[in-house]
Amino acid sequence: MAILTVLQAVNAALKQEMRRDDRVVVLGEDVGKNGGVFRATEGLYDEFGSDRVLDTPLAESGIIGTAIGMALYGLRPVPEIQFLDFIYPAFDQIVNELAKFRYRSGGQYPAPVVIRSPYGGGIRGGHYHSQSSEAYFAHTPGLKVVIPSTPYDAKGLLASAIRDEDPVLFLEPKRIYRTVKAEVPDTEYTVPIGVARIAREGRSCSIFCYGAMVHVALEAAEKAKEKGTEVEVVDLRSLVPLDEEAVLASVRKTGRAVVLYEAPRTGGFGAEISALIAERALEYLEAPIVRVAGFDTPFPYTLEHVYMPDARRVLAAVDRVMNF
Amino acid sequence: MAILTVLQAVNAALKQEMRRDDRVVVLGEDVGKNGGVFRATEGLYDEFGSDRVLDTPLAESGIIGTAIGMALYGLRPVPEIQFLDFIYPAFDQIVNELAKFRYRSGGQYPAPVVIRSPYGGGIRGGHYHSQSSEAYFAHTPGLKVVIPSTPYDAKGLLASAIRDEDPVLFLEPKRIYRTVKAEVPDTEYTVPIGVARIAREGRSCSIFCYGAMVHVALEAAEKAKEKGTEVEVVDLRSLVPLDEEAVLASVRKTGRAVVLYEAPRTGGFGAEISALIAERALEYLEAPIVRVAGFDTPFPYTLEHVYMPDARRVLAAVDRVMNF
Amino acid sequence: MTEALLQVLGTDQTVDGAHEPALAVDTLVRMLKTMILVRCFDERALNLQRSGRIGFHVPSSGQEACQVGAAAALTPRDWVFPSYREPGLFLWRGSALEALYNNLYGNSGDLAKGRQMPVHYTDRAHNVVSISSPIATQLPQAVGVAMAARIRKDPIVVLTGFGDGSTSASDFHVGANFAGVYRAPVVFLCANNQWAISVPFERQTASASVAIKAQAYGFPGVRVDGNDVLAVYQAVRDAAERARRGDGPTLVEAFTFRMGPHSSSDDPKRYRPEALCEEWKKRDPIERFGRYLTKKGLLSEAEVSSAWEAGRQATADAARAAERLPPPPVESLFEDVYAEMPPHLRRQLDELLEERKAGESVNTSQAFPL
Amino acid sequence: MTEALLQVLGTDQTVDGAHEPALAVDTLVRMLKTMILVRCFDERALNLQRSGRIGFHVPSSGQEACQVGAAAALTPRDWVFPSYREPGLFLWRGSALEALYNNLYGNSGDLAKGRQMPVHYTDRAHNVVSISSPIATQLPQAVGVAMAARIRKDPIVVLTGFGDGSTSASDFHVGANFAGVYRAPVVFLCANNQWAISVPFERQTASASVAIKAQAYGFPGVRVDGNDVLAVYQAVRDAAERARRGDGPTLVEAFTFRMGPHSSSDDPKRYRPEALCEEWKKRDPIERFGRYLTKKGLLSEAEVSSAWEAGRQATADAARAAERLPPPPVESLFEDVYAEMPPHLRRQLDELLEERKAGESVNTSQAFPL
Ligand SMILES: Cc1ncc(C[n+]2csc(CCOP(=O)(O)OP(=O)(O)O)c2C)c(N)n1
Ligand SMILES: Cc1ncc(C[n+]2csc(CCOP(=O)(O)OP(=O)(O)O)c2C)c(N)n1
Ligand SMILES: [Mg+2]
Ligand SMILES: [Mg+2]
Repeated sequence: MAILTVLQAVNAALKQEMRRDDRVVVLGEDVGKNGGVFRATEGLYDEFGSDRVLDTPLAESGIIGTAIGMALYGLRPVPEIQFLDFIYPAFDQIVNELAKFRYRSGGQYPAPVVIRSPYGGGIRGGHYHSQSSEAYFAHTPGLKVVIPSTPYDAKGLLASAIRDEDPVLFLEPKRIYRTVKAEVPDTEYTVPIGVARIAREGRSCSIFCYGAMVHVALEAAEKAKEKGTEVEVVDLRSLVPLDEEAVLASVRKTGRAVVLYEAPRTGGFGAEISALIAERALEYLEAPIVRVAGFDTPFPYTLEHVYMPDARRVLAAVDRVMNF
Repeated sequence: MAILTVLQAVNAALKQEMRRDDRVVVLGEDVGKNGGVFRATEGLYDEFGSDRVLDTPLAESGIIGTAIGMALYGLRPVPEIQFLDFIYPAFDQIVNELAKFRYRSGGQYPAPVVIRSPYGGGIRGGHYHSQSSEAYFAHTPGLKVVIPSTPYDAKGLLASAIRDEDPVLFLEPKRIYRTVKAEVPDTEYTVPIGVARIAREGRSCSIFCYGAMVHVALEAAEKAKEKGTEVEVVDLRSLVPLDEEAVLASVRKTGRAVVLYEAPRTGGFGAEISALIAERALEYLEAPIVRVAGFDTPFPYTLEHVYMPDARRVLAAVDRVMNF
Repeated sequence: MTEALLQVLGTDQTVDGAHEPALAVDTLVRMLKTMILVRCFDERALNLQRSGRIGFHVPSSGQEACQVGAAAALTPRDWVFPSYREPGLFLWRGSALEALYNNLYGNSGDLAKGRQMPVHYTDRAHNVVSISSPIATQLPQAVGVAMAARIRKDPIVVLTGFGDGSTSASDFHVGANFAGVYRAPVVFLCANNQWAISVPFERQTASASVAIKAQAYGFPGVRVDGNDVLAVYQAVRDAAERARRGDGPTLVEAFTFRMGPHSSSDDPKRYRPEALCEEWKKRDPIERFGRYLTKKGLLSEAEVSSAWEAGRQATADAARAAERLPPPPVESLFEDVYAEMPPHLRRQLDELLEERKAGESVNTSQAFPL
Repeated sequence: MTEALLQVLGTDQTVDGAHEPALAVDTLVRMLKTMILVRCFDERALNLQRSGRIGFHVPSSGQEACQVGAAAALTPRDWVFPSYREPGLFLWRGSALEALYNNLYGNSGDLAKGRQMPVHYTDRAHNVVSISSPIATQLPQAVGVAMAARIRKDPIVVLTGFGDGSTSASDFHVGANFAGVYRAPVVFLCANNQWAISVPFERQTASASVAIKAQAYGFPGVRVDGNDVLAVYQAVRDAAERARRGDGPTLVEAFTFRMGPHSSSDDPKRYRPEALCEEWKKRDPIERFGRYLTKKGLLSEAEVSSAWEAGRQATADAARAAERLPPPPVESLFEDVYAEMPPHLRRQLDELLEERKAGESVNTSQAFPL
C-alpha cells in the first residue's frame, strides 16, 4: 500500500490496465510526451510507446470519433478530454454516436470507450476550466457516468470502467486531484460500477453527493455533529447506473434529504435524486428535500468560492431539513 | 382570424417580425429557396431576399457561430436547426459561447439569437429525427428555452423570442406541426416568456407538461373526467425561465402531481419539476410525484408508439396519484 | 485549379484503354448485375414508400457506379462506413436483399431490430458499419478503425462514403486531418451529386472541387466521373493500394448526380432545373456500363434484359418476405442499450409489461414528413 | 508545396525594399513602442503570476510582431476577435494597460467583472470581442460579424487571430468554409508558433503549411515571417484591402515561435529542445524591428532604451493600480446572465445574501494548475 493522490491513483489504474490488456490505448491532447496537462498519463508514453499512447491533433470530435472506431475494431481506447469544458465539440460523437452504437446496430457494434476528463471548480479556472456538466451525459441513454471521490475509488472504478463492455464517461474532480490522499493497494482490484458508498453513516439526515462535493459534505457532517445531528453522507460514485436502492434506503432511514452538487442548480443531476425520492420514498420524508448547488449562472472566476457550495451552505441546508 | 397549424403560425411569426424589424435575418440548411424541409420558412426568401434569408453550408456550428457574430453586430438572427437531433455539432457554440457571451463580457456583448428547431417524436423518425433534448439546454444558464403547444402560442411566443434581448432556444414540437390547428389573430401580438398556461383547470390532480405532451395530457384528462377526476393541465410553455409560482400554485391546490415529458426519464426536465415541488410544496403533497416519460433508451423506430407516453400511460399515473 | 476528371468510359461510348482496369469477366458482369439490383431495390423501395407500406426511403438511383465501383475495389476483410445513399456497398459485399428490406420495414428480422429509420442498414458479418443520420460522423470513426488496424498490424483498408454537402461538416475536417497525421489506411469517397438536399455545391463551398480539399490535409485528392463505374473502381483501387502499402489516405471525388429526390419527402422541382435531370439521364451509369459490356461482347442484350428481370423478381420476393415478418417484440426496446440491462431499465421494462396487461398502445404516428 | 515566406526585414538585417510598406514615421515608432509595451506587459504579468499575485498568465513574448503588425493594418471601425495570446491587439487599438491588468486580477474594475480567467480580455469600446478559452470558436463568429456588416453595407473588415493547433479544430473549417461561400470580409490570422502546448505542427496536421489550407475554401492563403512586423503588416493590409473591396477572405499564416511556456502552468522543457529557443532568440521581433528603425535613423538607441524604460514604468504603475481595486461585489455574480434578472436568479441571490449575514465563504481555491 502506498499513499496516493487521486491523480496518482488514476495514473496507477491506467498503467495497471495497459499492462494487463494490450487492447487498451490512451489518446488525447498532450497525453504523450507531456504526460497530460495534469500529468495523469505521466510515464505511459515511455512505457507503452506511440502506438498505444497517442498525442492527437486539437479536435475533440476527432479524439472521440477515432476512439469509437478503435473500439469498434476491438481495442479499448481511453481518450482524455483535457477539461470537461472542452468536450462539447465532441458532443455529437458522444451522444449521437458513442451512446447509441450498440443499440442502433442491434447489438452488432458495441463501442466500449472510456472517456476520462477532469471536471469541476475550485481551481480558479473560471468559465472554461471549471464546469460540471455531468447532467448532460447522465441524461443520455447508452452512457455510463462514473465519478470517484477518493484515491481508492479512482483506481478501482477506472479499472472497472476500462473492463466494462459499455461506454463510460469517467469524470475526475480536479479540485481534489492533489489534495485528497489515501492508501491505495498496489495490487489489482476493481470497484463495481453502479454501487454507491456510504461515506459516513448517520441517522438524522442524508446528504447525497459525488465527486469533490463528498468532501464538502463530510466537512459539514463533522460540524453538524457538534450540534448533535448525525448526517449520513452517500457518495453516489456512479450517476448512471444509479444505485437507486442505496438512495432510497438512506432516506427511508433518516427521513431527511439534502442533495448536493456543484453544477448549476436547474436541471442538475441532483434534481433526479429529488425526483427519485419524491416518487418512491415520499412517505418517509419528514421535511422538504433541499438542494445545495451551484447558482444558475456561468461559472465565475474571482467569486468562485461564493459560487461553489461549501460546508457552511451545506450546514445551513442540514439545519433547514432538521428544523422543518 | 384564420385557422392556422402550428407550422403556419411559426411561419406567420417569422414574416411578421421580419417585416417589423429589418434586423431580423433567417439562416439555416434549406431555409431559402426550399422554404425549409418542413416549410416553416416558406415564402421568406421570395419576400426578403438572399441577404435576409440565407441558405447555409451543412455545418451547424457554422450556422450558430455566424448567427452569434451577426447578433454581436446588431442583427437579430433566427437560425434554424433542421432537426434538434442535429444540433450537437453546434453544442459548443451554444453552451460555451452563445449562452455565456453577455456574462463573460461583463454585459458588453449580448448575443440575442433565436434558435428554432423542430423536436420530439411521433413522426416515425427513429433515433435521429425524434429526440427531445431540451434538458441539456435548460441546464445551461444564459439560455432561455421556450416550447409552444398551440398555434396561438407558437406565433406569440416566437414573436416574443425574436424581440427578446437574450438567446432563446425555441423548440417546435413537430408531431403537432400539422395536426393541431386553431384560430390565430392576423394582427401582431406577443405571448410573454416565463408564464405558464393553465391548459385545463381541475382540482383533483395536476399534470405538468409542455410541447406535444400537452395534448396527450388533455386527452388523459378528458378520460379521467369520466371517472370523476378533475385533472389540471399546466402547460409550462417556457422551461427557462420557469414559471415556478404557477407550478407551486397548482400543486398547492390539487395536492397531487404527475410530471409528463417525452424525453428519456433519467435527468429529464421533469425531474426539475419534481425537485421544485419536493423542495417548496412538499407539505401539500398527498401522494408521491409520478413521472411519465420516455424510457431510458435511444429513441426507437418501429416501437415509437410504445416508447412515447400516451394518454393510457398518463391515465395510469393519474390513477396512481389519486389512489395513493 | 480544378483537378482533371478521370474517365474510362466516355459518355460518347469511347473507352480510355490506358485506364481500363484488367478485371475478370465474372467480376465485370457481377458489377453490372449489382448495379441493376441496386436500381431495382431502389425503385421498389420508393414504390413501397409511395404506397404507404414503408415509412421512408432515400433513393440512390443514378449513383450506382459510385457504390459498386468502390465496393468492387475492396477485399472482404476491409471495412466500410457507408452513408445513407449507398445500399450497393452492402449488396456487393454480400448482405442479403431481404436484410435491407427488413430494415426498411423495421421488422423483427431487421439486424438493427427495428430501431433505426429505413435506409440505416448495418451488417457486422460483412464489416459494414451501422449507418448514422448525422452527417459525416462516420469519417473520424472510419479513421479510428484504420488506426486500430495499423496498431494491430492488420493489412486492411477502410472506406467511407459521404456526399458533397458532408464536406462542410466539421467531422469531414477532423476525420481527414487525423487521417493525414496518422497516415491511416482510409479511402474517403465523396459522391459529389452537386446538391445537399436543396443547396447546390457552389453554396456549399467556394473551393474549386472536393478533391482539392485533400491538400489541406497533406494527402492526394482525385476526381473521377462518378457515373463511370470503371473510373470509380480504378481510383478506389489505387487509393486502397496506396493505403495498404502504408502511404496513407486518399480523397476520391466521384462527380455524379442523383436522378431522384433527396428522399421520399423531398421535391427537387423546388430547387433543381428539370432540364438538368434529362441531361443526366443520358449519362446513366448502368446504361453506360451495360453498353460497354455488350459492345465488348461480354454480355448479350438478352442477358442484360434478364438481369433486369432477375433484379425485379429478387427485390419483389425479398420485399414480400420482409413484409410478412412481425414487428420486433416490446422487450427488444430495452435490449442493447447496455451489454447487460441495468436495474433502472429492468424496472422500466417490468412496469411497461405490467401496464400492457391493461391494454396496448395504439400506433398514432404520422408518416415521416421529410 | 510550401508557399514562399514573405519577409521584409531579413534576419541578416537586409531589407526587401519592394515590399517595404510606406508607413509614416509616427506609425513605425508607435509600432515599436507597442511591441515593447506588450513585452513589458507580458514579463510583468508572468512575474505577478510567479509571485502569486495573479492566478494565471499566457505569455506572448516572441509573437509581438504578429499582434502589432496585424493591428496596425486595420482601422478603428474594424472588428477584432483575438485569441488568448494577443494582448497587442488590444493595446494598439487603445485599451488601457490598466484594463488588461484589471482582468488579470479579476477585480471590480475588470470590464468582464472578474468572471473570466486572466488573459480573457474584452473591450467593446474598441471593437475587440470577448476572448473565449475554447479553441477556434471565434472564427465562425468573426465571419458572422463580417456577414452582418456586408448585409448592413458597412465597409468594415473583421480580423480573427488563432494558433496553428487551432487549425485542427472543427470551427476553423466551418468558419473558413462559410467565409469562402459568403465572400465575407474576414482576415484569418494564424500565428503558427509551431506548437500547440506540447504537440508539434507535424503531429497537428500533415499539410505542408497552414496557408495551403485556404485552397480548401477557395480563397488565398499567404505565409509571412511572423517575427517581421512589416511583413505581417503588409500581408494583413493586403488581405484587409481585398476584403474591403468585396473580394472575400484571406488566410494569413505568420510563422513564429513563442519564446516562453504555453502558459504559467506549462514547462516547455518537457517537449521542446532548449537549443531551439536560443536560435529563435536571435530572431526576436522587437530587436529586429528596433535595429531597422535605428539603422534608418528614425529612432536613436537612446530613444529605444527609454521606450523600454517607459514600458516597464507604465506596466508597473498599471499593475499596482489594478492590485488596489477590490474584488467585484457578490451581486455581480447574478448580473448579465440575462438582460433582466429572472425570478429564479433573484431568489438565489436573495438566499445567498441572507446566508451571508451568518458569515462569508472562505476562499479555499487552489492555484490554477495548467
Ligand atoms: C448534422 C446533420 N445536419 C443536417 C442533416 C439533415 N440532412 C440530411 S441529408 C442532408 C444533405 C446531405 O448532402 P450530401 O452530403 O451532399 O449528401 P447527399 O444527400 O447529396 O447524398 C442534410 C442537410 C443531417 N442528417 N445531419
Ligand atoms: C476545444 C479546446 N480544446 C482544448 C483546449 C486546451 N488548449 C488550450 S490552448 C491549446 C493549444 C492551442 O494551440 P495553438 O492553437 O497552436 O495556439 P498557441 O497556444 O500555440 O498560441 C489547447 C489544447 C482548449 N482551450 N479548447
Ligand atoms: Mg450531395
Ligand atoms: Mg501554436
